[in-house]
Amino acid sequence: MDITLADLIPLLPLLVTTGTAVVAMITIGIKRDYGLTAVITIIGLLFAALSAAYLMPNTNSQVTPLMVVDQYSLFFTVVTCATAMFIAIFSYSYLANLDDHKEEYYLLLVIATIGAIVMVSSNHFVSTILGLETLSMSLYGMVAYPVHVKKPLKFPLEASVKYLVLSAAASGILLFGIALIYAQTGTLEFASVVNVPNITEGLDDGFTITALVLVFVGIAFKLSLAPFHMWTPDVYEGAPLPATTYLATIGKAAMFVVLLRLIEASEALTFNSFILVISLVATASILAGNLLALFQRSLKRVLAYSSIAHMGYLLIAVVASYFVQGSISVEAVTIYLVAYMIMSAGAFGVATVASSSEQEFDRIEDYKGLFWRSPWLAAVFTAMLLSLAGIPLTVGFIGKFYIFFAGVEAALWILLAVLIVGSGIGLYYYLRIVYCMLLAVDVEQKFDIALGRNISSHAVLVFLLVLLIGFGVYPAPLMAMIETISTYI
Amino acid sequence: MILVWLIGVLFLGGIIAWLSERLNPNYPRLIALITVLLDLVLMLTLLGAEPAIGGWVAAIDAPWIPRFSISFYLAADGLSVLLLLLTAFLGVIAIGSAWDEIKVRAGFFYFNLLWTLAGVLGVFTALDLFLFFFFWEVMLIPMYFIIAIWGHENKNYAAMKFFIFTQVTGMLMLVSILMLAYFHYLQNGFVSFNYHDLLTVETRGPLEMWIMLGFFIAFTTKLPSVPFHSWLPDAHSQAPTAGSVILAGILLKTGAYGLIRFAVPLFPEASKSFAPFAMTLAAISILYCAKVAFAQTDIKRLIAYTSVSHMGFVTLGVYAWNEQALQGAIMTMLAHGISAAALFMLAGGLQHRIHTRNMLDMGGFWAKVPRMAVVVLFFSIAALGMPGLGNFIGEFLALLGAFRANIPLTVISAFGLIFASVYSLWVIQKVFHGEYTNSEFDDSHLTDLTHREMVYYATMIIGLIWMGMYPQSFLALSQPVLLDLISSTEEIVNIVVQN
Amino acid sequence: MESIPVEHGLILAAILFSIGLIGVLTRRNIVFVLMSLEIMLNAGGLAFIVGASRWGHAEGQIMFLMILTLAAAEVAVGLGLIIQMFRRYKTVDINVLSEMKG
Amino acid sequence: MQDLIWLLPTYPVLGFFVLVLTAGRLPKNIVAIIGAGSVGLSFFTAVIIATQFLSSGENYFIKEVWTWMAVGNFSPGFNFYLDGLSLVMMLVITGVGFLIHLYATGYMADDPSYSRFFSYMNLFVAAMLMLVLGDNLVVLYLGWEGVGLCSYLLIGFWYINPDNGYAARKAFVVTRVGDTAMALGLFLLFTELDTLNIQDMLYAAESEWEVGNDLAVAAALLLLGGAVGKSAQLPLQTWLPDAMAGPTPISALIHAATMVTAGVYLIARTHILFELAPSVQELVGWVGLITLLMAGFIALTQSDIKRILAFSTMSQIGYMFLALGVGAWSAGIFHLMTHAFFKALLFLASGTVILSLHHEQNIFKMGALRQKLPVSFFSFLIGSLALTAFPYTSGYFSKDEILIAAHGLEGPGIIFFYGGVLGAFLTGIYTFRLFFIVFFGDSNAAHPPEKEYGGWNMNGPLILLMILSLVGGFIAVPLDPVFGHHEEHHVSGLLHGFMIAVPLVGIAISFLFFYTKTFSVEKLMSNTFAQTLHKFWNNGWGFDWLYDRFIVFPFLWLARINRADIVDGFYTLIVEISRTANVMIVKTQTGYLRWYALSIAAGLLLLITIGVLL
Repeated sequence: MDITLADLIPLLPLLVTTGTAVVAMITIGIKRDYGLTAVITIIGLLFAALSAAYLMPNTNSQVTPLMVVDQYSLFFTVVTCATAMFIAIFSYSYLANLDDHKEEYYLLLVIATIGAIVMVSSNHFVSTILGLETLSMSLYGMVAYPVHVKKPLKFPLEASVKYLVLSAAASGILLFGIALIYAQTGTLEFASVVNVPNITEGLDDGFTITALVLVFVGIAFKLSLAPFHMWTPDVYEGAPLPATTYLATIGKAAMFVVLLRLIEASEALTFNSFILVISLVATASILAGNLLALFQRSLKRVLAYSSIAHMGYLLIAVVASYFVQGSISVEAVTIYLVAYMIMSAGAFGVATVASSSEQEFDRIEDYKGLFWRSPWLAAVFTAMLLSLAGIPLTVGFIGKFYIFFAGVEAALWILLAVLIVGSGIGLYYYLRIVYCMLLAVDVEQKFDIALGRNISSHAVLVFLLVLLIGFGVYPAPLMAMIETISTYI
Repeated sequence: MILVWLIGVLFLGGIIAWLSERLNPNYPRLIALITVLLDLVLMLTLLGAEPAIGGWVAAIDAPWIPRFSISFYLAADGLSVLLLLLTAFLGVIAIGSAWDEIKVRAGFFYFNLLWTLAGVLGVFTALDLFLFFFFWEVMLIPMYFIIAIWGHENKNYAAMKFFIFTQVTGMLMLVSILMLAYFHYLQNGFVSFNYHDLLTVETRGPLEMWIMLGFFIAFTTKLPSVPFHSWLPDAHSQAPTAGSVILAGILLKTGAYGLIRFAVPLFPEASKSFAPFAMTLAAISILYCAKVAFAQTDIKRLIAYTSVSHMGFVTLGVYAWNEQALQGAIMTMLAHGISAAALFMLAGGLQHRIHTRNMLDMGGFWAKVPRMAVVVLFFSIAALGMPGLGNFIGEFLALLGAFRANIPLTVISAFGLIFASVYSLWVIQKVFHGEYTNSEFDDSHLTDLTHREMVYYATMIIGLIWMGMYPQSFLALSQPVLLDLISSTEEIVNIVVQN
Repeated sequence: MESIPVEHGLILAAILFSIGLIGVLTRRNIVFVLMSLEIMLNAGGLAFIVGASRWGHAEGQIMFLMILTLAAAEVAVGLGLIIQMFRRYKTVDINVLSEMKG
Repeated sequence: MQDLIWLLPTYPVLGFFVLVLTAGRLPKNIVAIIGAGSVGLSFFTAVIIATQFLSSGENYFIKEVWTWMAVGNFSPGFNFYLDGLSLVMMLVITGVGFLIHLYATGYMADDPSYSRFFSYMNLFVAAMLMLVLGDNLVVLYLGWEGVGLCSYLLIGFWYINPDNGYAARKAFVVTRVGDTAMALGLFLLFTELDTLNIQDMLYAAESEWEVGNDLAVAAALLLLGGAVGKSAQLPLQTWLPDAMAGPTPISALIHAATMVTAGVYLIARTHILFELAPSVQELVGWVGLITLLMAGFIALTQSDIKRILAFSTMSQIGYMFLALGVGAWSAGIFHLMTHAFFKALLFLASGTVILSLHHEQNIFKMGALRQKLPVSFFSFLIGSLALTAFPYTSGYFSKDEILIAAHGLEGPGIIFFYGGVLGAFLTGIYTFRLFFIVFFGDSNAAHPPEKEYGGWNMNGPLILLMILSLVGGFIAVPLDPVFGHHEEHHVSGLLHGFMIAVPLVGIAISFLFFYTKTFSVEKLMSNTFAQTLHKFWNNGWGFDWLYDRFIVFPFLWLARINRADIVDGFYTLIVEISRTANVMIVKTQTGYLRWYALSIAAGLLLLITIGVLL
């Protein structure tokens, strides 16, 4: 089949992003200019997001077997590009004083975004792998980016190596699993794996399940689900904050969209044992994540652990999707992903605004008395943390509400119990941070948040806060949109 | 519409109070006071309002989240109005108690105070269970801040404990609410969180018990009742005075309100079969916590435990579920709201003056602060159920009604009256009787109640005497509501009995 | 013509895969670790070939080519990092990279 | 004019509020006028109302003021019910109350918190009036608890001394036990009879329950519980002696004349209920008998002048219970009235003695006060004679009626009779033991009095009470309409003579022991048995010891061991569990890449096995 011009229109966001990468590269080639590169990136991503948003209402086409550009994928394209843009903005002030070539960082960021876009709109293993690897490759780079600055930080290197090795291993597992599925079904598209035609003896259900588990493990690693989560805190801690943010938001969301599409398409949940596997992983993630975070003193690691738990919560909705009629669980996943992206972007954002490539403020004590030093920043941070804890008035609660609802409809009592216990534990470490910010101010100002230095970052924070509270108090529009797009899964 | 105003005014007032701090550190408390008084005035208009069908004096129902047909549905009937008035009244009192005590970051303090009150008003008026849960959680956060910022030596622990207890049990309730909504979906084809819709949901069998328990645990944690009470002593002893006043006076009542409005009417038969256990818990709370209270040396902890003990009468009354018992429960809520608030203010006042809560260091204060002594004496004997004061009406009616429902448990609970006298008089003895010695603390600030303080206490004293001598003016408000509730639940139970 | 049964090919691939995985687990020299990763990836590739031969598609083979490029890319980045690591620690023992924990 | 009956409690209440709100800022004489005056006014009103009521010839009169609360069919009102019984009580309370107030204006003259004292006193009178005038049991309960409260406040009036505080709390808590029983009785009555209005309730009881009905028995028992608590009868009698810690006028008013007789009033008021439960009524008799003997024996051994009087009060109330037990309702109330006179007299007189001796209460530190304190002497003489039922004193008539009625009852009646006689014998001994030791012999006073304490305001009441104690027996109480007219029992002249003689013998004995010293107490006390007995009686038959061991100490122990609230421990445990879980799981984050890889591989294998095998 050949690609017509008409097919290119749905790919507009992807093309715009790619274009941005090219343009950025050329400008760098012509003249190194940090500001310019940043601006190009940001504008490019903005256009990508806008174009996606523009296409969204009336686009639903399968562009080549590899990519499906429906409202769902476009929605996540918007979310991805927007988040990437925000991260780019955060990065600007963060990297400003890096004594090394700063421009390529934005290249990596854009390319990673390309990968993410491909992933969210892939319903074919090839595109999945392409997107995933594009994403991962550039993330290796982003994680290791400040690796050879004059004042060497050892951590980026360690983080990057760990991430690279383990992630490559995971890709290997994923690929092997895909290969088995392919051998079983004879197609690389996301297709049903149950009662496949002309099954040969030996390649029975057990074989299929093995294949599915392999694929699932590969994905679970990227989502840092227990017991494949151990890399997460180290990589989060070692990576520069913007990279961490990227990893925590887009990296997770894109992967989860793939998982969702795959599970829905492959009807994998018809195997009870597979449901059991997912439930176990969910339980393990929720408990492990929350317990690990309890007394953690590094902010990044806390958020890393909490992300493990949150991915566990999401899996509950995935499991539920098999039992409930209607798209409630898909909506649950979607809205929770959006909520999660908003709040973790916000939480990391605050840290990013406070920190810079020379010195990151990662210890929770660094934020002692923030409420009285910088009420605004503290307010944002608190809102984000409460949202992560799932307290009303925030979008985080709406997400949790959906997951509860899906769980109840599917009657997954045990998983719900785990969810409650987990959230209960979770409250402790989120409040620990909040309380730390409430403490009386120490004499010397730990760090200054010069509003002037990064007004744009603050603007982003405002925007995120508005989204957080807005969708928390009046979620109807968001829900309506997600209800419609979820029908495409 | 007025209900929206009631809540909105508080939210706005809170924000204004916060901002006004920049202009002048004394503005916040003024603004807060004005706001709450304004609310109180608005409420008084509710008293005049002509009740509509079902006895709702005011209601507003606006679509909010169509996806789950969740609506912004507030409504108030006699029961709600009583509690609204209590809330506003104690709100004023609380602001008064904080007037001099809160010096640092007053703006943020009054912001939290007003938002807590707003949340409570929401809880007392929300008739959409999602909205109810929403407010239920919303009122916790500012309370958390109040304890965590302006609390005493062990505030972090206390605030954390308070928050986690109420949150976790709150999630249980959320699950129950969702199950109800889902049942409604199965039976009527659409999800609904509307109170009246959910009343019609038929949840039979063991599941009903489980759903009911979700509500029960959430409410009895807030109430609180044994065995979910242990957050309360810490929260109370650590919270600033105003915080304790709000907690003891109002927040605990939301639990009781929840039992009356939701837990029992939504699950009549489950509650019927569960009543013996609930009443047993109540009896245990009454006696056990009275005993523990007697053992305390920290005066605020002591009062906190007595609160648990007194709220036991509420649980007892609610699950006896007849008119006398329910009226008793409500009167107890109101009267205890005032008396406990007053006692916490007095304890806070003492702590403010001598910087200790340890009763072992006190003694012979009568000679030093006679006015305070008399006031404490009054509220103590009110708390131990002296006829002629509000608490007596409540506890007497509660027991009277409970006696019809379950004689043995009522008899056991009645011993609470004896225990109450034991610990109340013990406090008087320890703190005010005996020879005055100030060896343990510096008494340079141990001055008698100021005139402003006397005004607060006077109003509360009058309130209690009014409740005690002419409770009719309160009973009349709640009576129609209770009669409706009772009759409707009985109908359902009878239908079940027939099938 | 008589073709090799699918299972055999897959078993072979599985064995290769296991070897690779074990390699990753056991070797401390990071270079060897990278090589083991290669083996894992190639095992996947082999499995694809087998699948392709079963269905007589080209897709599997395309997939294999893609895996090759992918592996190359991985190694490229990996080696870059190894160089950095060797500069800093003067060793290729992977256990030196264990400063972040807890 | 009868409609103004609500004024009776109103005056003292107003007095109370005025005194409280002025908080001791008024000069003492104003306080005295308000305090005593308010009660005087009610007495005045009471007298007018009484005359009108008696002249009207009505059997009862109801004044409805307002409905207290109306919850379903439960609607007690603040209504006043006046009949012969409440009339007598009302007059006794206001009359004797007024005299005691008057006396107190002198007695408390140099106390710093003068107005606090009178505010409490006024509140007490008001509460007591509500108790006797209320037409339903809830209002009665209001008064009942109110007097208890005032008793608490006044016993602990001198709060500086912790012992007084302890005594006050003991009094309150012990009576509260009884009150709780009574409250339960109220619940039972309402649940069964759907009303707590006394007359309706009694009527319903009569019509619904046949004699001996279990519910009737239960209800009567519960009410009896309340009665024994308030009236310091077995087994809740232990608080009364300690209650003497209060100022002496209090002992006279609350712990002799009025409050402690509330139990008698309650039973008399609900006598129909007790008639429906004969077993309980007999029990009342037994309680009375045992208490009066026990208290008598204890009184023999006491050395504190007020404690002796306290125990004699206990035993006199025992007589009243005995009367109720044998169904001689009016006799019981009659004795209540006379007792109010002479016991108030004795207490007030002892008050004068104590003050004159600078707060000396031990009778062995007194003696030879005959000339020094003439008024007290005569008061004591007359009071003691009345107390020992010396012929034609007030006590004589009332006690006579009781004993004769007891004799008339078949079954236990005869025991009651001889028990009562024995009690009278003891009364003779201990009363005059006190009398002789205090007023005769030679003075053992640390600092003997120069002159008798008190002016007209203290002596006036004494004199009036002397007269009442003498002639009070001739007052005809209008109780027949209330209790129905009982046929007069008669006993043979011989027996009657015996009844009269026994107390006199008692007097004679104490005369020989303590006046002429013909017999010596020392000799009597020489043997160990007598000493142990003495010790045993002196400690009130060891009841306090018993209650401490089996109720108080266990409670304190329980409270102490669980100060930290074990329930909280459970939650602490949860915290500890998650803490350890955290410590353990954090160990897995070793930071070693190969370990991480291993975890992935292991997880992979695990999941595959689970997936394939399950």
